[in-house]
Amino acid sequence: MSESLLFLIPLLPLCCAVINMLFGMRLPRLFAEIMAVTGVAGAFLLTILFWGYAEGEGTRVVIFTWLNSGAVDVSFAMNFDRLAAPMTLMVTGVATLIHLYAVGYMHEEEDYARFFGLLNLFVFAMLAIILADNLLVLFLGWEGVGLCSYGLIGFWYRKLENAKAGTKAFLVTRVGDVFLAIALLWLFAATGTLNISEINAQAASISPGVVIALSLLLLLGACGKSAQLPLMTWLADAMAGPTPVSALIHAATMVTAGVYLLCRLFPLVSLSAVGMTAITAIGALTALYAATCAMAQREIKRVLAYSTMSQVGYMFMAVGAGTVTGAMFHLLTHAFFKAVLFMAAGCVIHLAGDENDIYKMGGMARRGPVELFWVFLAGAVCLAGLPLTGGFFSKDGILLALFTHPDPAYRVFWLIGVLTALLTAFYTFRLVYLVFAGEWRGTGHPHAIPLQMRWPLWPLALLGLVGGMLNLPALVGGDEMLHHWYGDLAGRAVTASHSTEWMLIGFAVAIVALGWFAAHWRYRNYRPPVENRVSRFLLNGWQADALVDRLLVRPFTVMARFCSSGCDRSLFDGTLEGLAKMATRYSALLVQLATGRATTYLSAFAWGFLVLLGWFLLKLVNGGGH
Amino acid sequence: MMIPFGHALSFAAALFVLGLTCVLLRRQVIMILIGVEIMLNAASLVFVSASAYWQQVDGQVFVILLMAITAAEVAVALAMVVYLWRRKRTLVADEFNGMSG
Amino acid sequence: MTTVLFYILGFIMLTATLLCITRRNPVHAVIYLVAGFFALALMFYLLGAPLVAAWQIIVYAGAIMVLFLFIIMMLGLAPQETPEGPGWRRWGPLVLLSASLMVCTVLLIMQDPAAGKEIGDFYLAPQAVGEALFGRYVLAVEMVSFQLLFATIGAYLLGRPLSRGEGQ
Amino acid sequence: MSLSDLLAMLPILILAFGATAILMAGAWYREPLPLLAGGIVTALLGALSAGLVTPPVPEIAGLFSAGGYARFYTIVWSLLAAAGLMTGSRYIIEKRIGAGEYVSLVLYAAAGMALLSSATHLIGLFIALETFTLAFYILIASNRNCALAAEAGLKYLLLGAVATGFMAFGIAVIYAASGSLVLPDAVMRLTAETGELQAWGLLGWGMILIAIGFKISLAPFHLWTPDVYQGAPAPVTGLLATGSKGAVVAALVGLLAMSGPAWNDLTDLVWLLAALTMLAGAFGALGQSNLKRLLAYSSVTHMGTLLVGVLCQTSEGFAATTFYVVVYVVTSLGAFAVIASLADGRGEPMTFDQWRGLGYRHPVRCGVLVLLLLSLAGLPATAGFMAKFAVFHAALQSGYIGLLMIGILASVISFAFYLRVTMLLFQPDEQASSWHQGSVFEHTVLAVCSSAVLVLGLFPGLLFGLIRQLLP
Amino acid sequence: MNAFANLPQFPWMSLLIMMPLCGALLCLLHGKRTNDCRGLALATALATFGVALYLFVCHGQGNERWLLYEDVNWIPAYGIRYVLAMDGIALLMVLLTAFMQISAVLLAWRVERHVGSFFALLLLLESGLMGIFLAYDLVLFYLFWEVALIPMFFLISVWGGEQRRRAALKFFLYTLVGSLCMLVAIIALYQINGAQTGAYTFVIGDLLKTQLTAAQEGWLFAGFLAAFVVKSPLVPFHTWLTDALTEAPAAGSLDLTGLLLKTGIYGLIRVAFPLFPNATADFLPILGILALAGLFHAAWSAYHQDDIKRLLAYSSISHLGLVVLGLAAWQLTAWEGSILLMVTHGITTGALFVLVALIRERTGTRSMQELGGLWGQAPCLAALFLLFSLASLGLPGLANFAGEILVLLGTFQEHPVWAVVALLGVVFAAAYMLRLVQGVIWGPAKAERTLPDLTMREWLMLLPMAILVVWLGLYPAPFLAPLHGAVATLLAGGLP
Repeated sequence: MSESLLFLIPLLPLCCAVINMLFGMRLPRLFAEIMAVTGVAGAFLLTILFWGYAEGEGTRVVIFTWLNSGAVDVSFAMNFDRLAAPMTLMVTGVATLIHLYAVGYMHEEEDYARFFGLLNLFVFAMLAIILADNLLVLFLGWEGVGLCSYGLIGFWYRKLENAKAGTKAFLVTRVGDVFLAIALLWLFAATGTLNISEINAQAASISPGVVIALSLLLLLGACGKSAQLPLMTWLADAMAGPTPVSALIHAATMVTAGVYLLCRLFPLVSLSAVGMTAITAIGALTALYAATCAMAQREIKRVLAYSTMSQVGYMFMAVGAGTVTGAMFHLLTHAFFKAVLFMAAGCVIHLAGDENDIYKMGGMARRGPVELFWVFLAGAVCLAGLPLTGGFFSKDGILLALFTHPDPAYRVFWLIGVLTALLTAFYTFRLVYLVFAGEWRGTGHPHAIPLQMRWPLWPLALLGLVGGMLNLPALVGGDEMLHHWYGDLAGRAVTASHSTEWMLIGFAVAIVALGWFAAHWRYRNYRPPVENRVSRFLLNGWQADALVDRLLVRPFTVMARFCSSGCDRSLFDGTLEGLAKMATRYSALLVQLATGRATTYLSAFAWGFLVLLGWFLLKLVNGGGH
Repeated sequence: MMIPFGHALSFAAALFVLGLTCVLLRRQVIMILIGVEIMLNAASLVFVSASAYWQQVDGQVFVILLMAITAAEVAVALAMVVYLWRRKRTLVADEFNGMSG
Repeated sequence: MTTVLFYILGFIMLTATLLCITRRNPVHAVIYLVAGFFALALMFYLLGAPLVAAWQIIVYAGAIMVLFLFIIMMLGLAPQETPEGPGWRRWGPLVLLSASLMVCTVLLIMQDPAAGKEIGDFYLAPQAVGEALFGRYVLAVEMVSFQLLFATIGAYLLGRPLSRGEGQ
Repeated sequence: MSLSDLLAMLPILILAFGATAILMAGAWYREPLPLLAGGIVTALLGALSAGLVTPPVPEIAGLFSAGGYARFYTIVWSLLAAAGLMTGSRYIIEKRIGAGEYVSLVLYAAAGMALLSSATHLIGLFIALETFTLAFYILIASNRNCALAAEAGLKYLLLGAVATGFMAFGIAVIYAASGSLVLPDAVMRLTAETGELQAWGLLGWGMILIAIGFKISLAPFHLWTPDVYQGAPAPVTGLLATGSKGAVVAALVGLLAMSGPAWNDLTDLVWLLAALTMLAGAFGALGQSNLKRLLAYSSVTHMGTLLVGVLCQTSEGFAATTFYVVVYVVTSLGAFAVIASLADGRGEPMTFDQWRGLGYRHPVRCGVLVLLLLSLAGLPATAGFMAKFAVFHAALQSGYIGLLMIGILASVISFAFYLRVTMLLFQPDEQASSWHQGSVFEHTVLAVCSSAVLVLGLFPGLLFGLIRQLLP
Repeated sequence: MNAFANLPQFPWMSLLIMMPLCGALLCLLHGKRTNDCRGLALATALATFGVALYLFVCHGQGNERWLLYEDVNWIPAYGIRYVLAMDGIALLMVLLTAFMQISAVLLAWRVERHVGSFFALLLLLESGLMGIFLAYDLVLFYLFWEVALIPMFFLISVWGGEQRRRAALKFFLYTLVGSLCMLVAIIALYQINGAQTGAYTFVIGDLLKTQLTAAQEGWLFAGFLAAFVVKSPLVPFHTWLTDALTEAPAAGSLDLTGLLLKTGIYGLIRVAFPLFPNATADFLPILGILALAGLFHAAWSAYHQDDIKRLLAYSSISHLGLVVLGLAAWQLTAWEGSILLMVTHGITTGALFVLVALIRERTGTRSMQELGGLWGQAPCLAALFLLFSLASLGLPGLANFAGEILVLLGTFQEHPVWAVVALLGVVFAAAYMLRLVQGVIWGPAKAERTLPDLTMREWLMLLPMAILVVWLGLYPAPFLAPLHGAVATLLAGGLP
């Protein structure tokens, strides 16, 4: 197969999306569903087929020119390289399974065409981000995923809250996008090109100050999409969307786009220590923040959303610590197990009769099909980082990288990471206990769970468990496959003495165990939730929304009212009205002169004559002077 | 006869202004017309004295023509006066103020 | 001698006119005006325009003023029917206006260098005037005749009695 | 008065004697239509003769010029008379006005205007002026069924008489100062010695300007205009607004063109008059709710603008003025012709209430009216624009920036009130009653006027070329 | 054959101006026969578009200064010539005009009152716009400039909404003041140039060589600016637009926002900047600031609106602010971006106005309070609404983004701060656009009415626009190609 066919990978989902959007409702439902799934599956297979092109320097394919004007010459081009390939594989693979799951999940939904169309479009946009050869195409995908998530969060638009949640997500991420766009403009100004690999090549030649600024801008951009502090408020609300959407967009793929962006431009970002530290700090803070919030959430999906946030925080830490491998490794494993968790959660909600509140669940282990419990548990242990699971290895790698970082400040971040791990373990098992243990506390009637919703869970669960194989540390006889695959893209190689590593591993195990015991002790048998200020504070995500509202939204609306009513209505229009009124007043005065009496007109003559004479006299008197 | 030209003109001007005053002060159409006659006579005085000053005939010619024209004008004007009187039984100019603004 | 006479006549004329414009009774006013015109005619004569003087008396005093008088009589505009209520609120400013006009014009006229020049002796025989009229200015005369013709038309159009339906 | 003189004044003779002839005929024969036709033919003949017969002598009896300029205006006023008769046709028939008298008066007035535009002698000037003024005294009041007409007649008469007084005295003073009544000398000699006007010159000019100010209604001598325009029957108003003003402006241009250095002492006076007039007209019109009064005030504004052109004292300025006069005559006449054509038993549509929604009852004529109004406002592609353009250009060339700005302001305001009328016309109004359908004559006039407005707007070169040759 | 070799080039541009004019006259004459008028208008619009398309295809790719040039002596008395000149920019604007006009005619299909006059005015407007975009003699330019006002004035004042008369008068007078200032400046420039060269002319190309003192140049530039800034419109001279757009009939507001606004900016590009380079150089910073101010002011005001049409009006102002910003940057990429953005904005906002009109027809309201849940009721309508809204908030892959990003890339080269601030404005655009979408198509259906979805005619209007929006978003190259030469020339002739 010729390399020029690479463009089929993103094109396939795109075509299916377009067809679904335009004609979906006129096609038979089954056809639409099959097309949606095959579109993504096809991309998956193609990725495997084309795998070879990714090796070495990768393969560039220019499709056609997009914009050319003066110095700007941007074309739709994709770069299928070592960094992109695994990500592509993951995205298409996970997406395929989630599509299958969605077929089952949405089987009662009327408006399926829009759903699958957007879902496919999302996959395309995601692939555009991954495969982008230049920043503009990346930006296209970047906005594209934002759009799809907007459309899918607000999928059930009849409830205005959903639409609002979508809008919120779009706007908040858009704020991040602005920073990305600024970075884009600046990079173009600095390097004269938008091509990613060229930028990375020229990175060294950019003045350090600019590099710092750029890396911070990129970081902020990434924060927007990846729901990191301070742009994290949208993710929890995004759970208003259908569960497959949460699984695909808000767990496995889109939220990790920020990480991928930073890895893409790692050669640039890594040049500024400040930037790296900032990235780590943001990651660490987010991880902690999200974990604390997750502990107090009541809705199952919100718990998972916050956990996602916190895991992505780990990935940021990894990037900050300079190991691309670590970041991507965690990204992959996280994608698997978080997808599983969400899909399983979807099943749980189905079983609980569309009940979201974990305090109104319980006893799901017996109530539902037994494998559901095991699958969920698999995901949970990965999340909690139980030894030998994928999550364990990836997270451990990151902590190790932090611990061994030359800069001592990173120890602090390491500590935060460890603390977060503890919390993670705690809230994960809290979730498991509250949902599956004990008695059924809910009221809703369970829906049947169709087959398509069950079996896509297995492969993902399995992948999550054995995901560690991807990059098994040498310590336990692994060959660090991923690290070698990335080669020069992998960033800093983490090296530490075996003793340190063992020590850290032991420590991590202890942490996990501690968390588990705490949860076990607290939630083994059900106790109603405690309502206190702390829990409420955490429940509302540290009142972030209120803060944003007070700091940004209200001033904005006030300003809007001022501009519209204050300036336009009162000032500008007022002035015009005033002028018009003045004119009419003058005309009224003039019209009064014409009294209709001939004598008035005659005396006007006389007065005019008098003025004339007086003026002549003055003229002569003055004129007589010279 | 030795009169400064200025004085002759001054007389005329005074006469003219008197005529104008009549036009301004009186509200009866006829009196206003009489005022106009006075103004015209002032003009003829100027003409005559000018033609004397310049030793020319033109001024006097103008005066004679002026008289004829005045006669014509007065004919029409007085016809108008009669017409108005018949319509409204008044000759006070200000009574005719049906239009204004 | 004639000079003095000229000034005397001038003042007579002005006084007569002044009286004319201040009479409440139009008939009196016209009479005074005629008197003024006589004075004016004499001034014309002194200024060497016998023909004009004659015409002044014949046409102005004799025809035009009589016409006025005739109309006034016809319409019976007795003083009591013509309320010329002085009302200083209306007269005041106007009188002021005319006074200042008077002053200004006279001042202006005296400003001119030519004002000092003297009018020499001059006598123009009627014959010369007639020659001018029917020589160079014959066209003007013709026009004036047209003017008179159409004036009569106008007088007829306007002055004819109102027929039914008119005058409302 | 030789034969050549008579030949030179053939158009005038045609008009004047035609007028008399029709007058006589009218005395015996009271069928209006033939008389009208005769009048129209006479007027057209006059125009034709003025256009075709080249005068053997440059000057007629030392009173009137027979030059191109004079002939040009003779043509214009003759045609105007024809148009006036056409627009007046239905009016005199319905109001049972003696056709003979009406026709003859109009023709007579036209003759007067033609003479005035070509006067080269103060006597000629004065008599010509009196000629058509007298005709208008009668025409304005000719509608004996209407009180307003009588009132208008009175007002015009009184003020006109006073203006005549000023005119006569002004001429007299100028004669006293210069010792001549022949036009170039009369004004040239005023500044003979010193190069600047002495007191008498100033006084004379001032009084003449006042008289002219009355005729072409310059502020503050414009107050009579709206009343008279409203009261007079629309056909007469059409003539009054166009002919009497145009002829006087033409004479003024002739006068000033010859005035030489005297001019410099008068510029700021004229400047003031122009500025006052433009503003007074514009603001006055803004407050009107009666179309005829509005047109009256708008004519005041136009006269102000014209005065700007006159003020420039350059060939540019005179060309612009002449062009402006022609355009204004055509446009304004058309506007009043529309009103006349709509008049019926109820009289003429005047108040805005009567005009509201009329655009749907009489689309064509209201369309024409809109076109004419826009031309008056000076919208490009209409003649009005080219006229304004020419005047503004002349003003800018002579450096009258301030006056230009005032002109701009005035034309913005005038756009405001013209557009108000157009909106009024097309404002949906169910109880808008329909008016008279108009006669063939009137429709002809409208057709001619509107097409002229468009042609002059798009190809003004024709007229400009002619004017450039004619200027004194 | 040689006989034909030296024939003068066929007057394509005059054809572009005359065809709509004749169509207008015919419509006026056949005012009674409604259907004939509709057909006639549509035919005219299509034919004009055909000619424009032909020019784009056959003459569009040339590299010489003028793709087409026509020159006839018109008013020799003042040296006024009938000069039409087409470069890439003009070509693009002409194409846009012809294209939008088709939709306008189709949109006016539903007009009941005085159909003939309505279409006549629409076509007259089109020919006026063509004239503005093509005229190369200042008087001719001014003529078309004013002629284009009149039809719009009548469209608003006769067929408009509640406040139509007020809005129409405001629109006309406001713009008139500007254009009269321009007239004075034109005459003055003519005078000065004539005095210098002795050859009095209004042809822009010849006036370029005029020697002006700084003061003269400043004043004259101000005169032209008055016209263009009001028309563009730059804040704070924009209040006429919101009223006019809100009150105008659907087709009118389509033309107003899609085309008439562009004339102001076009005038800057074609007349003001080339004629007065020094003054331009001094003024550019102010222009940039004004543009930014407008961008934000309008975005904020838009966010506060409840009437959809008014909101869109403000969004237009905001977008044009960005366009002007691009011009102020005085940089090739930015300029090409600006011109492209003019075109794309014309299409997207125009389409949005069409949709608003359709929504108004169906629901009888334009208030977001009373709208909502449109997706459930008329999915295709809603989908298109969403599409164009996204395009207008600058989603990559759709039309506006192409222009915006070029503007920003170019501007950042010269004035990084401006670009950054403008980017913030882009977020605001998202804010009010999403608010609009949320208010109109999402949420529960306010009134339980079943709305008819798009009819055939409406598809005909919107589908080409939709396709074009995507095309321009993904492959604007063919539309950028004609610009390169023209913009390069203008910039080269520009600042000292």
